[in-house]
Amino acid sequence: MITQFLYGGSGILLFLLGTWSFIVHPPLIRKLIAINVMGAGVFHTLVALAYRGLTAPADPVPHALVLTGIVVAVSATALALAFGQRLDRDHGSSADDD
Amino acid sequence: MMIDLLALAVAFPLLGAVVVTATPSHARGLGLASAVLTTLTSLVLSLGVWRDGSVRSDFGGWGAPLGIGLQADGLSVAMLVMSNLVALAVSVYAGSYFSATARRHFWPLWLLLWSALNGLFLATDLFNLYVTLELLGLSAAALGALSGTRAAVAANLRYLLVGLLGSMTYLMGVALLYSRYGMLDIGLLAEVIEPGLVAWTAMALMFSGLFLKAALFPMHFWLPPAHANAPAPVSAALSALVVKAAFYLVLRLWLDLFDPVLNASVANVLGLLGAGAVIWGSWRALRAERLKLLAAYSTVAQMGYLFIAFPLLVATPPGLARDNLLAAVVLLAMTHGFAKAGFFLAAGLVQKTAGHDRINELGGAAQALPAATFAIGLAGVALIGLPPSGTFLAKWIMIEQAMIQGLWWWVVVIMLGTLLAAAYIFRVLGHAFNREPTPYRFVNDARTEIPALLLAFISAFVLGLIAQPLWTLLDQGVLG
Amino acid sequence: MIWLLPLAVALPLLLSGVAARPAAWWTPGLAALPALVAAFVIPLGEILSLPWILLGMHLGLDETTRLFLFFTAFLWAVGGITASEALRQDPAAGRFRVFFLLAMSGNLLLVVAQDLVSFYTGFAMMGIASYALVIHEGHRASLRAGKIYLILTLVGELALFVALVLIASQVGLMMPDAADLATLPGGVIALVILGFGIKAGLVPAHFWAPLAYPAAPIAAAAMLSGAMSKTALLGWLRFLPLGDVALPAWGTLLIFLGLVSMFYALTVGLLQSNPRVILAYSSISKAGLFVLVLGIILIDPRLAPVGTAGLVLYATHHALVKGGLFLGLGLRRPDRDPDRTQVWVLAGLVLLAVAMAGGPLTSGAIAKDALKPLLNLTDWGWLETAVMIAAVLTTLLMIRFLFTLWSFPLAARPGDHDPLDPSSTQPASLAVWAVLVGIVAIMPFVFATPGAWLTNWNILLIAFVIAWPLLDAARHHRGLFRPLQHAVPPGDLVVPLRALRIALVWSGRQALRRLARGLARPQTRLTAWIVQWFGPAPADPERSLRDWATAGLLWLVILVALLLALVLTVQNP
Amino acid sequence: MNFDAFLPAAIVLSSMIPGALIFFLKEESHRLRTVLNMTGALVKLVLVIWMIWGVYDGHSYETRLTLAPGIDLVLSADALSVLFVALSTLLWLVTTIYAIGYLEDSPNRSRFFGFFSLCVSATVGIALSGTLLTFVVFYEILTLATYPLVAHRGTPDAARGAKIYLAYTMGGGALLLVGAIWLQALVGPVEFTQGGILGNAPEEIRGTLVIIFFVLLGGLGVKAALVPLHGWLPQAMVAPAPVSALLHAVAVVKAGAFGIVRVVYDVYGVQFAHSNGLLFALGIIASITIIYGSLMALTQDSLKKRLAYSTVSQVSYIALGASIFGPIATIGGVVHLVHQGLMKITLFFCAGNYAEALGVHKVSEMDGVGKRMPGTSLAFTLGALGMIGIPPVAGFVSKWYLGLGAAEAGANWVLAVLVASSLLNAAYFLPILYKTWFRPTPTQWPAEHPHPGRLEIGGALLWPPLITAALALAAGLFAAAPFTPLEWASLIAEREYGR
Repeated sequence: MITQFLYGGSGILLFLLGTWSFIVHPPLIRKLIAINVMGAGVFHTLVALAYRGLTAPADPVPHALVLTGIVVAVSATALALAFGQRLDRDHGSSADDD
Repeated sequence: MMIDLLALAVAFPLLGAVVVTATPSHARGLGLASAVLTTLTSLVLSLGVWRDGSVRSDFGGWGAPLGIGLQADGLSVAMLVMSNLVALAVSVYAGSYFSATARRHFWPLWLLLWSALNGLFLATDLFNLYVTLELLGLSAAALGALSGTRAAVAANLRYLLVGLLGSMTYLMGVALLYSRYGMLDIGLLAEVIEPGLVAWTAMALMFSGLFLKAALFPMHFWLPPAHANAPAPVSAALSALVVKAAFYLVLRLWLDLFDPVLNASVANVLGLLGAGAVIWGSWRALRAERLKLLAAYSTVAQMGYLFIAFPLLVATPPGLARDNLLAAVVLLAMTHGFAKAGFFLAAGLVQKTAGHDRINELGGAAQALPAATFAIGLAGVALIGLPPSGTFLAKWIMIEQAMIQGLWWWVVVIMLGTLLAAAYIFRVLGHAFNREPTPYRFVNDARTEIPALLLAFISAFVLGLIAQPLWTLLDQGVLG
Repeated sequence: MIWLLPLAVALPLLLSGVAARPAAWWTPGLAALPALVAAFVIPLGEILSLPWILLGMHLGLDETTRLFLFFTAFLWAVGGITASEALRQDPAAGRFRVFFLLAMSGNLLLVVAQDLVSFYTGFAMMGIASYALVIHEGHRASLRAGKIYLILTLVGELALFVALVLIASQVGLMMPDAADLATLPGGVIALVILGFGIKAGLVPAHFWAPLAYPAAPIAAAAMLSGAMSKTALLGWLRFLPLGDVALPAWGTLLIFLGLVSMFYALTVGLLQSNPRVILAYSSISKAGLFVLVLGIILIDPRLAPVGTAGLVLYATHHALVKGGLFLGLGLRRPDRDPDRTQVWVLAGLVLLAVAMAGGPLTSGAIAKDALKPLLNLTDWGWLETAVMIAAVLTTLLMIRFLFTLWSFPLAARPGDHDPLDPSSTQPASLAVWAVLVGIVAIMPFVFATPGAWLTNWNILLIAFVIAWPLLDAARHHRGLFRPLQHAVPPGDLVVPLRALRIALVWSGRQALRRLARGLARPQTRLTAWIVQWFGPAPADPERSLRDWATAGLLWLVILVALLLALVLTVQNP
Repeated sequence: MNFDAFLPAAIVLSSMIPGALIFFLKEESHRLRTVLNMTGALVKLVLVIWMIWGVYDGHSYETRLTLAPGIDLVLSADALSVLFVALSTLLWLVTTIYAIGYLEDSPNRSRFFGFFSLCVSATVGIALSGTLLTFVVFYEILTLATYPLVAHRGTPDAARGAKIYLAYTMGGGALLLVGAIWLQALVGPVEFTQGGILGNAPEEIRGTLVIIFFVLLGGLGVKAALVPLHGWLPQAMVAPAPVSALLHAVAVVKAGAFGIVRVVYDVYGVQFAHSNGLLFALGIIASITIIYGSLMALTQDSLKKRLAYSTVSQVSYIALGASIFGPIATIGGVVHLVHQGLMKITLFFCAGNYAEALGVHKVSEMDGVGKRMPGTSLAFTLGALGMIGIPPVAGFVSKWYLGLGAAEAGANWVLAVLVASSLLNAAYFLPILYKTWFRPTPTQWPAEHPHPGRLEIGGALLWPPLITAALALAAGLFAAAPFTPLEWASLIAEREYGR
């Protein structure tokens, strides 16, 4: 049980950390990483929710969710990186200088 | 039969996207074909719901209580019809708008977005909603950057990041709810949910994530550059549909899920933000230098009106008045969808002809394109909320409710926004009256001008005068 | 037969539509004929209703208006023939004919009208159309006269409008009788006196007349002084509560007004050298006489039947004589081309002048006789004396008039265009004028018993006794009266009024301008504000909002606010 | 399908459909456009005559479109609406002919005539509105349809004038909207009912109702050009002459005045308005407007501006009539709605003719125009005399009834207002007439466009003012005949006062 809480709690912590980092750090790459950290936090929490004790099989639903979520997060990251690259190629800097 | 339709409404565009990606040389024809098919499917589906009530279908063996299913009720169908008609018009318009190379990228992304949109309106469980939301955001950002200019890419990168932040927050909220109740289907959750820290936190997380996506003031900062720099048909879809999807979700959760949890204070927070959006967005639109920027800020303002409805909804006791109010909100969202899409499409034509969209120098282009200018005018009527547009009817009902409830400050905000809207719309239209040579004919390029004109016409004349079916439709699901 | 009445009114109106064409030069001469016939053949007391016209038109004749219709139609016929003939060479004659006919139609309408609205319509049409007659010649003097005439006419018409509205609100749209009028507030009486007083030329609203009569073409002047100014008397007879109640206050006021008018006009008239101006002042003094008599009737209502009849007779006499005098003036030709007709013209003028002075065996004598019973008010013994003095002065004025026939140049302003071509002969005009003089001459024998023929012969004698030495002196010492000649300019009161008017207009305009400017200021400011809205955009104020840190912080604040809103309110329901 | 239920809608659509079609016409399809215009105008005329007959017989016509539960768009015909409909239809027909002649060979005619038709549809809609909501709807559409007409010329002046026009009317529209909704929130859907619907409103909401009255008055007063909301009107003079004519005689100012009459009689009810002092306040505002407009007209040299301020003054006669308690003043006010329309449209047609044929825009340039353009000047003279109130032109009848009504109500100060206004009217119109007829013709006009042919100007420009002037004369001369504006106004007053 404690493990579950630890796991879930650290997930939430990760989420908050990611949020903080996303907001305060301007460079694109750091924001991307922050987003992924947030995602990892959510997924951690979900995975922790799936735990039903050692005997019972884990709840499959959160697992499915996490898998889908990871796919989505990866594609989003890819798209963001592509954008960053475009900006970089145009201007030689990926900084968000709007 | 109905089951198939629900799936088909999502599957057709998805399938189309795949096919179009595979055969880029026939992108336009195939894309248009799937657009027509999708729209037809949605219309038939809507007709069914209008006549026989809401339908639901479950997929992949995950029936209730886990629930991965699709459901069409009045509210979702209303949004579905609006979205699909707008999307169809945008498709026709885009068919001749884009160059051959841009077409290759446009159609797959566009159909993907459409599929996500239909999925979002029809999904019944929180996680599917997350997936469609995310998919919507991704495809929208990619489409927005299609023009490839630096400004567009930068703006859409920001949009993408904001969208990600929003969906992550939303997902966290979903996770919290699942942790407490172990289910995801909205209908089932609504039966068990009760006020408490978990529900509250989940609600705060989910709503604030959606606010980001709905560009609610002051989280609208990403919207004007992203919408203003996208290609015209994309701007139309973004402004008319994508932000509307986020609002739809807020409304849906508000009505169907969090009803036992929420209270007047939350509604007031929403209303306050909405009021800020109305005033600030209108004001910024008034001072905008470029036509599309003006339209984008106008979207910010119009989203504000939708959120002002929440405090009114909470204050109104259930009954005919509340039903009217709810219908008014939906009508407002629909009208804005048509109007803003028409506006953007027409603005795109003007921009193409003039080579720029600086409002103060638009005279000649406006004069040369009577149909486009007319579309802007008609859409403007709906944006301002002048009769006989749907906006007028909706505002009338909202103001009346506000008066009855004694919440006159919302009336002040709405009227102020209306006047500001009149000012910024007529600031544009004023340039159409100049001493340039008279255009030869009214319509110059039917394939782009007619969709714009039709959308604007529907927003200004059809929705307000023939609003009765909406009430019938909403009786199938949302209205008490 | 009664249908002659609408025809009499409509014919000049319809003819005015075509009168502008040169080929229609004859229209003014014929237009009044149905009216003239109507005056003789229409049975009294019958009323023709034309419910569709105006607010329901009612036409008819009674004892009073039959005579009025007679002399009005007759004068217009004579004047019309004169005008047709005299103005044939005038390039602007078409315009003159149109307005002449309009004024004629209005005048006839108001005489035969039996309801208030028709009466007012005729009165207004007549007044406005006459403006064009006054300024016809287009000189500075006639323009000035026309302007003053028009302003006063409008004031008069509006006063009458209010009076009629007040009357109508009490007694309905038909002509009221004295009993109806007796209950009206005093304001109505004041408005009626003012409204018609301007038309009659009652002092102090008289000053348009000495300006307009010399300025207008002869035929127009004859109509103004002969026919139109009598409408005022008709109005008073109709709208003052005569014979029902005694209103001593109003009566005294009217008597006072009448005396002032008579003596003021006669005195100023004697100092004039233009025969037309002299005739104008004579008319003003007669208006004074009318008002005086009306005042007497108001004091003693029992006198009403006698007084009304006397006034009507007097009006008939005065209209014909005054019209004849003016028209005769128009027939005068320069002495350098003596001709037999001129002798007859002079003779006619002398006859008319004597009649005007009330000489024995003239219409003047019987008219005075008809009014005599009224002047014997017990309390007002001196009144008869005052009227007698006025009669002497009138006679002197007529002598002065005859004198100026020789002394005053025919073309009033040397070098001016004179519409009456001095060399042309006007046989038709001369003929109808002769008829007019003839009617005046036989009037005493038709309308009165021989006892009245010699009334006031003594007054004529007194006047001659006074005049003879004066004339003699003037003949021997030509410069004797010259200082008096220009002592009072025609239109007397106009001079001080002009200064007042200029001052008023100037200050009014200043005030208006200031008002406009004051009111325009907030509007300009508002406009400027609006224009500024539409102006160029300022620097982007959203830059800082787009900054990630700010935006993120705001977002967090809202998230927390949502949460707090939920937590706090639920715990304190 | 029941035709009675369709007739009001048909009357509105008979100009709206041709208008919508005209937008799509090519610029040079002149003939087709004319055919569409005239067909619409004539069809409307026939329908309106039909309706007049029916309403006189006591028929009721009502088109009802339910927008939402409890929110109906209602077009219906009563005596008052028929009066206004007939006026707009007739004058639209005349103005269309005039506009076709006036805009010959000028640019953007399809746009112009399209909006022109919409403008009339909106006016007719206002006239036929059976509920306050419907009224608001058409009131706003009117704003929309007239804005392009004011801005039509496209000059910077026109743009400025149109902006100011829009700012005023939008503000007014917003006030009206708020007032209407407020009222509806308080008492439920507001249907125009003879005698008013607030007669037995509970005592405790009377104060609010009074406030709402002034909110509504503020909204309507903008279009009716009540001082101090009149500022747009002289600015809107930049529009082409037929537009000014229509704006001043029929469409915009009349819509406002008509609305005031509606609100006073058919919403509040004259009894209620009287007993709560609303009538008196309205009367004061109207009187100030009458005097102020006349004073301002005196100071204008531009002919059209002088006419514009004259409109400010004259339209308030309608409000004045509504503000005096009693059927006779009501007749005066309502009949002036028609009479002022006929006279003012004549004056604007004539002003347009002077500008078109001679380039004469200013009063100071009008010396001797009567000789050069006798027909136009004759019409102008009749219109001006009517405005002053000289019988037998129609304006006199209005003034007579206003005066009589005031006298019956014991409001003698109104008589003073009428007299002052008439004097001022004379002061600014008679000098024009004097110049027109009695001044010598100058050797050269500012910008003469000689017209080939026998007439002084094209027939399409000459006949409309002559016709309207003749109608104005006839309306006065035969005021008491059946089916005249006066008789119809009496019918209205009879029904409003329930006798």
